[in-house]
Amino acid sequence: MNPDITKQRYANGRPKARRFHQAKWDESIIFELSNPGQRGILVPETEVDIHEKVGDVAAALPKKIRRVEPPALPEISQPQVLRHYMRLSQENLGTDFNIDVGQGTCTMKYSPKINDLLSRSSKMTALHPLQDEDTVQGILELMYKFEQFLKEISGMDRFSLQPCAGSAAIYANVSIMRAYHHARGEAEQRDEIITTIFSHPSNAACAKTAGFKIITLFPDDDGYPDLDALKAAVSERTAGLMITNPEDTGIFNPKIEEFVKVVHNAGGLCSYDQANANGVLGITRAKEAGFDLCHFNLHKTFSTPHGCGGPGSGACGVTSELQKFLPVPVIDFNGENYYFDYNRPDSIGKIGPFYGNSSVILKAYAWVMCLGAQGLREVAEIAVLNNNYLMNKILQIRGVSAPYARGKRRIEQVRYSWEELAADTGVSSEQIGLRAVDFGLHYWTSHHPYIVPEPCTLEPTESYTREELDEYAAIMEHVAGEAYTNPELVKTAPHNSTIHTIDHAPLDDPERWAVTWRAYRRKMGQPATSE
Amino acid sequence: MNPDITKQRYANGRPKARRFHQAKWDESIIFELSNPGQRGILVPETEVDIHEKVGDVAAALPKKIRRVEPPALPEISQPQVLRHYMRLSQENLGTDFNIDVGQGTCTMKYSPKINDLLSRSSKMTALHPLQDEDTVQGILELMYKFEQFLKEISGMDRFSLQPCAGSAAIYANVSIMRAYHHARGEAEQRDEIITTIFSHPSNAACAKTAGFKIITLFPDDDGYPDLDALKAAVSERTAGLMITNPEDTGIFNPKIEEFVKVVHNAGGLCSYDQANANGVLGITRAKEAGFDLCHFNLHKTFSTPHGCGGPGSGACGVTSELQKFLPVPVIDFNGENYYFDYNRPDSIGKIGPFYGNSSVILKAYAWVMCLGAQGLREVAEIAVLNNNYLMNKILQIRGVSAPYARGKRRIEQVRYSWEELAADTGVSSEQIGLRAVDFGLHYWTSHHPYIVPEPCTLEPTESYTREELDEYAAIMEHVAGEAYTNPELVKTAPHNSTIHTIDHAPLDDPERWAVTWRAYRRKMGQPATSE
Amino acid sequence: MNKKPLIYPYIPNSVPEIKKQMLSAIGAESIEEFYADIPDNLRLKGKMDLPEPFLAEYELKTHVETMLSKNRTAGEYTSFLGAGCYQHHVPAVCDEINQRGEFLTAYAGEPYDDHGRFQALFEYASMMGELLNMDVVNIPTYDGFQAAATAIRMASRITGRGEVLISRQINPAKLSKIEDYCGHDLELKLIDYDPATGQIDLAALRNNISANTAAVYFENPSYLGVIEIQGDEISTIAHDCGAIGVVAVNPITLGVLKPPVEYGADIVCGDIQPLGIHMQFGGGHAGFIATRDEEKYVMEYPSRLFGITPTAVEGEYGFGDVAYERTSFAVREKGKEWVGTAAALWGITAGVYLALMGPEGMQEIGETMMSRAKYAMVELNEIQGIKAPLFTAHHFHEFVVNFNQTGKKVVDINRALLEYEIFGGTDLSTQFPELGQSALYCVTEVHTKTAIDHLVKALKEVITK
Amino acid sequence: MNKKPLIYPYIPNSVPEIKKQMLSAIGAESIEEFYADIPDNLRLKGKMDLPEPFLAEYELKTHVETMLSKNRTAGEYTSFLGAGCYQHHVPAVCDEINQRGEFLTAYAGEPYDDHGRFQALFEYASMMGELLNMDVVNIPTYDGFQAAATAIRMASRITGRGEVLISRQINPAKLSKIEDYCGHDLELKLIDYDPATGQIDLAALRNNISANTAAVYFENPSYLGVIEIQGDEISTIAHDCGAIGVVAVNPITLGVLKPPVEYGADIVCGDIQPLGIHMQFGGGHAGFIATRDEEKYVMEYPSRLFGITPTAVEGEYGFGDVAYERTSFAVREKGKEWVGTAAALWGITAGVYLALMGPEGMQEIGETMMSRAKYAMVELNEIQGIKAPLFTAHHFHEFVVNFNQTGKKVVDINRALLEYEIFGGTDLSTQFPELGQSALYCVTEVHTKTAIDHLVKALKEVITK
Ligand SMILES: Cc1ncc(COP(=O)(O)O)c(C=O)c1O
Ligand SMILES: Cc1ncc(COP(=O)(O)O)c(C=O)c1O
Repeated sequence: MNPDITKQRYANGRPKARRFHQAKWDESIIFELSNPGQRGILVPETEVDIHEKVGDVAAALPKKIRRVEPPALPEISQPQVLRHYMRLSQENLGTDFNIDVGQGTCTMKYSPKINDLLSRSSKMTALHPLQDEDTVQGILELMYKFEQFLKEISGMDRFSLQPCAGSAAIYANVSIMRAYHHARGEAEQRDEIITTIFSHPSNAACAKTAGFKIITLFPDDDGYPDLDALKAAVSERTAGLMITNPEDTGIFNPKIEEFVKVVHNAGGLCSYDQANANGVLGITRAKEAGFDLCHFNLHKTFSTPHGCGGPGSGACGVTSELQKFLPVPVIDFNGENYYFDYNRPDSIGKIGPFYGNSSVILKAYAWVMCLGAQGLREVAEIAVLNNNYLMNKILQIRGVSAPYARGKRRIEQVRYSWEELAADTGVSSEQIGLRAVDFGLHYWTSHHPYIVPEPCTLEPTESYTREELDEYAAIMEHVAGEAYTNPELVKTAPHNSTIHTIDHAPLDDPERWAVTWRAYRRKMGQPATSE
Repeated sequence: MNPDITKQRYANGRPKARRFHQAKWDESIIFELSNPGQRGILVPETEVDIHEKVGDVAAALPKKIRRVEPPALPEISQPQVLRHYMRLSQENLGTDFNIDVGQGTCTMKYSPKINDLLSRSSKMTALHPLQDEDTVQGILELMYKFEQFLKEISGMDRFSLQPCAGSAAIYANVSIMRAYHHARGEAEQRDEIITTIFSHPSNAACAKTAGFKIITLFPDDDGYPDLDALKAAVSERTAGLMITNPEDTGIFNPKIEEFVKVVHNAGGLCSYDQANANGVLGITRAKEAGFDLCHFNLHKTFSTPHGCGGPGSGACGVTSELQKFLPVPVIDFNGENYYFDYNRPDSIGKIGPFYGNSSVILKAYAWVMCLGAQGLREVAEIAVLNNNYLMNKILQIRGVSAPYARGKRRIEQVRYSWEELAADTGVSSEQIGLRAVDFGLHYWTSHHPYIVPEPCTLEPTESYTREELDEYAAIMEHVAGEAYTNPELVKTAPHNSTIHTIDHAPLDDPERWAVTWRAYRRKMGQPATSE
Repeated sequence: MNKKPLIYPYIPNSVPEIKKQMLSAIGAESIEEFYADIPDNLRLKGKMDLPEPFLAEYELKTHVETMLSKNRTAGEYTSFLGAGCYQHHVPAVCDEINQRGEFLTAYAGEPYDDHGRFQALFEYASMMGELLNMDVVNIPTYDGFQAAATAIRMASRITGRGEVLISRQINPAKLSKIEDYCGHDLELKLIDYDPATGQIDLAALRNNISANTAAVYFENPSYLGVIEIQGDEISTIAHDCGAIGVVAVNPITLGVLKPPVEYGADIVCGDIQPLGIHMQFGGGHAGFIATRDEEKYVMEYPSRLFGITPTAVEGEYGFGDVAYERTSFAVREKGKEWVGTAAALWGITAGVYLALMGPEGMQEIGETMMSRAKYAMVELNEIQGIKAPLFTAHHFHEFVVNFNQTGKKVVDINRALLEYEIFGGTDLSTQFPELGQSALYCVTEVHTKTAIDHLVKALKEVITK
Repeated sequence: MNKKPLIYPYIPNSVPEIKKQMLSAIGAESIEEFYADIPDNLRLKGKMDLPEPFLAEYELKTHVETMLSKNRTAGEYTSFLGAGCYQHHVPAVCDEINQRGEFLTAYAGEPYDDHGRFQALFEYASMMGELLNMDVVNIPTYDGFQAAATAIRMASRITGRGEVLISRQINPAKLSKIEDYCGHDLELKLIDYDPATGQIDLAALRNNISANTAAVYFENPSYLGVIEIQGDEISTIAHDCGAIGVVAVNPITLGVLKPPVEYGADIVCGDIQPLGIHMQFGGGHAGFIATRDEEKYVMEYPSRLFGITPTAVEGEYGFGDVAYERTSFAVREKGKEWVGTAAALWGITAGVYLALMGPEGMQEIGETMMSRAKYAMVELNEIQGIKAPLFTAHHFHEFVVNFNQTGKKVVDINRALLEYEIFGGTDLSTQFPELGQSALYCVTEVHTKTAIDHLVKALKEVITK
């Protein structure tokens, strides 16, 4: 009789580690596929009638503006262009493929395919943003209604969907803060923004870009954001507080309301970074904590796909006091029609070309509409359940810990530390993450600076099954075990991925780095095309 | 300085063999992902109003027809269903990914993405076949016009697009032959169909299914279809000839017209299998050779994707004498409207539910419309150029030959033989093909019976670049070299694929084979769901 | 204007310089050489007469879209058409998977490079097996018509008999197909139905069955939407005569209805189009055949059957062809019928559908369809002159609506309904003259109460005009 | 009706039994425990007030599609809108690639598991580099507005200066963005244009430039469609004062127009939406910034830069972040501006577009657009009362049409054009009051002669009504 294959896949009642290999195509650089003369697509030619009427228009251009050498783009037939990119795609590990809980703070949840499908309707893709409002009532209605959702979810009074990502929303919020202080004649004086070290770096970076000085608070002895430090930091120079909560560590700041009060008392505004509000939907809101501004990442909490790093959408919301400062236009409804309101003299103006990433907003709208209030709360609850379940498993692994607020629950992510394992074995967190790649998993260590030594931030969201969480934890355990027994194996990982350990040195050396193929060929002393 | 990576990828001016590994996910069987209670999608519920009016309709069914146990389908959430299938997809090697020249007779050409896109329009997908003709004028026009194309390409007088694949078209053609003889009162008498051994097996098999006796001709001493053998075979029992040309060997039968004459003289009909007419588009046609019937595979010559084995489309065409026998309905045009003609008393009737695979036909239509007459001829010419170019390279490899019509050119495919290599090394053609998998390539040995020993049929079509053909040939050379130097390596291949050598024995053993998971679990002595 | 040689984006080596180099590598003067075997009189002289092409993708797209824009779809209108092709919601995940280039453009690779296809189709068959409660399910054939015709041939081969009894409540088009496929060597006899209940006339069945009967074939629900509840009796009659019971089912009913094997069917067949596949003007069909795991049945399948098997590596699932020697691929005309390109992609798709739906989804969709169809029947029946359903039997989601008392013809009613953007049910007046002016209506989960009420209102207006 | 607990298809562990088991594995009583840190007064009491959801995918789909059906698209109508968002043909291959789950749903993986993304974006940057004739191109930022604003900040950091001269022929919305982004610490001065030619007023430029000038910024073609031919002179003026030349270009013009570096630009920026990305109501933008490969420039980019590098295996292409320490990811507020989610998928898409188009495609599309736009100008200009183009300069595919002599307002003309299913050009009357009743028209390769003739005919009728 045959062996029972299924049984062979288990040991001690647990599934054995997945035998994985990522697709490896060893693809050439696209320029190497070029064959002079080949075409990937043909474009419409000018009609003969037109040509007869207007002649060769491009040729009539002055020489000083006419391109001389055609751009040295590759010349490739369509099947080969397609094949090249199809292969590259297989060498990429999207959330559709892996148990993507390792990008803590990134909220890698399921992006429903129906929403993508809806967003690809020509009724969405083929809309020009400057069409007459009468011809875009559908999308205006959708965006308007989505704003109403966000108002309810946050308790804020008005939103702008214009920011194209979380950081853009943070910047917009800083800009609104400045406008507010400016309107009160305090813009010069209030030049400090306070944040915490476990708030997303964009809070600090955006505020800095906007011209503010940054004060960064560190956790208190219990591992919570430090209220005393805040009290010491605020002053008449305080423009505002920009704070992520739960913090990147997964810890909810229980004194958040007092934080807000302290800043308010000092005359500052408070902006709530709710990029990943996943664990608190329907649980707690910006309003109740007293915030003046907040933002959501639709590409996190609201499920829109991350697209290798965008397009995303960062909706920013404010209280009624601040709404006049929001970017233009806002979308309003007169009981009959939806329309743009540009007539907002106090607005900070435009922050992007049109109204934000509308098709991303459509996906987020659809996501809310298929869950409703009860469903959103279920999202939150299961996200925290998953997170605490995974934490429970991870913390049983030798060499790992969850620093700060030790022994406490986490909301929807945990920043772990492999400090002990690193000390024991010499294997770093980064190496553990890369070894995980050999099992079809991965993680991103965490934001710098590594306040938590050898960090690793996991955020399982609501989208994964218990079995997937078990698998993830089992691989962590497996790799940690390897670190103790065969550290070299881990240090030289990945072994089953598309490529092997890269040489980082050239990337930081101006003589050797090459951001384009042409730069690379030049630095190699080669003509632009190879062979 | 860094090494020049590009240079390292070449040796002796030739690219080194691709370092490939196919995606390997080690996926469970979908039932193993089941978690009682989980849902992948929710369906609309009956409105309360309806429920109040009609009650529980299903419950009112008699017990003897009501399902007792719900079907033991897996219960899986949507992200996990998606992930499972996404992973499986990566474990499959479509033409979009590989240099797919190794499925000789399958015409694995580029399936343009624009055509897929067009076929996904709701204006196509959401049409019910029984709608009023007035509401489907667009698709009727397209199908009508496509028929006109085929008439011109073949010289035949009328086509049916109803057959869903090449074999279905072959069967329809046999059926038409029978109807023809029947109409002449010779149906009983004419019970033999003649074919050649290098015609596709479906010619023999379909004719057999239709109740005919099969006479198979073998090549003559020059390796061409044997005219004398045909002459010996025909008689008053001959219903017809069903012949592929160029044959599966890539050899064009130069006496094809005489073949037709011989059969005609005996009172038989001749059906031309032009499933892969790729090499002869605009070059030679069924009409000029005197054929009465022919068919095209739209999923081969006309570029529609193969879909893992369908849906395809096999259009069958006939001369005016036979057109009254075609399946119903045909599509006609009255100068104003396109309409179905069902009123065809001599028709063989229906051969499928409606009118064929309309969206496949749409893709084929679009393909012709973007090439035109000149483009179709270019397809043919480049297909044969590619084939002869590849043949030239392959035949330089040690251990391989192209039997039959030796030294002659081929049309658009070649049946090679690794006989010499097998004799030298003990490595079979099948093993060579499986070793090719380790480089991201593959081939299918050929149709049975292996008249050509250790066969391998390559058909490069017009879709591949010279470099791709070079790569394919280089890998064949490489693997042949391995067969001579390290035969074990080849015999145990694949090594870089998703799975390893399968055990064929259980598949032919009724005690052990298992075509469903439930059968497998049962034969393993297990309950239907594992662990 | 473009004087440059035309380079086709789909034909890489159409670049003149590349052609030249390739010819020279081969040692050929011109491409003509390769055609040396084609006699001159067979060569096509001149260019084919085809329309000028749209070389630019944009122009091609515009051209096709303009043509298609003349269609009015069952999404734009409200359609009550069924009769073998069904409008259901297609989950986005189904399309996501069947549009993956890996599946869409693969064909006939080996179990190694195409492991994904083998596994996905094995899983499809396995889930169908659960739905049908049977152990063997084929890789899909073209459509339900082909599945029925082959099932009948299988029965004939297994029994060695040449007569087939077919319930007359069959789609006439399907019957035509079966005649084309089996008529030359099998005798097909129709078994009548009870004009009141719509159920098979068991007496007629008993009268016609004999020791020559290879199979008794019926559909459940039938073409006319009737749920046949005498399955047990029919099977017994068949089995008592040594005949095989062949039942065709619409798989989407099986969350609610008993799988035919449970009332004695030996071969079950049907079409999986309702399971996540777009209608596509009738281009979305795929046929299944299912049996028990008995060698005498298995060996009669013409289709490919994918089986699970170990590999050289412990715990690795492998797949391959089961009993390949049955097939025409292996032994040409000595195989069972034939095998070839069929409808694998729809098999994969239906698998995705079943995996998404699960047991509860299948049950719920059946219940929703039945309730809504019942509601439609009740509402329609209240209209003066309309009888719905015509038969007293239980119905699933299709039913016959009779208009005799309205004095109007179905063809005219349907034409009038178009004004309401409604596609009325399929006209049965020529297919089943005995039913008078009747139409076959279909209601599924996509038909809301609003849609049904719209039909009812429209019909009221139409028949009183 | 459904009394069963609601299980969400997107939330696997919403099954009560699973929840229970997980809680017990953790040793928690209820999910409430995990929220222990949230003070009670911050807890939302009761349910959020959101619309009832559409739990069934079919219902959700119908709901959204019904809403969207209220839109009229630029595909249904003929649109002459441009002004920063452009209607071009999107090759099917572009969408095929950006819809691949691997690319669509990935985010921030490592160069190993996400090798494909790194390579595709490196290739994107490389092809943009060829188009722009520059060695460094960033991973796309949000849009061309952001790219321009950042380019200006980069110039300011590089020069250590605080004043920026901006050509007044800039989109006022973009100027507003630049003010929001730079206005708090940089002084922005507008440089006028010649009212006849539309070219930058070099005298005004000379008068305003100083040793405080960080950058001279202009667009080519300008917002008003004018091709600026004084690039060399402008660059010389800037460089002579130690200022940096920043030029924004529409990349689709660069098959025909000179890349700005060839007339002295130091930083080139713009938006890649025209390169294979759907308009999406303004949701398809992505910004590029390009410079020479000089450390002082490279180190000022806030964006990620992907570089090529060897791996441990000979001949294997590896990729990674170049000069990561510049970024806010690495050093928070000490980094250059910030980096985050931006528009990578559009970068990949634009790469596919450029690979498909190649040098000839880019040249031909430019020529087609110019010829057709010219034709439109000629035809429109022949209409009594219409002046097109308003400026005597060369134009690419956008141009100002002036209606002063018609006595009609653009807003009314555009409203009337809607009756003809035409979207007229963008109204400039408030943005550029000095141009009177003018509109910015755009013509691309999607505008056939027929479409342009339709516009001409419609406008003739509209202005004489
Ligand atoms: C808490 C938080 N804030 C802000 C951001 C920045 O968002 P984005 O990447 O969209 O700019 C992120 C993204 O990781 C985040 O997690
Ligand atoms: C020459 C020839 N004839 C017939 C067929 C059968 O076509 P199908 O697989 O569509 O049934 C094929 C397919 O390989 C073929 O190549």
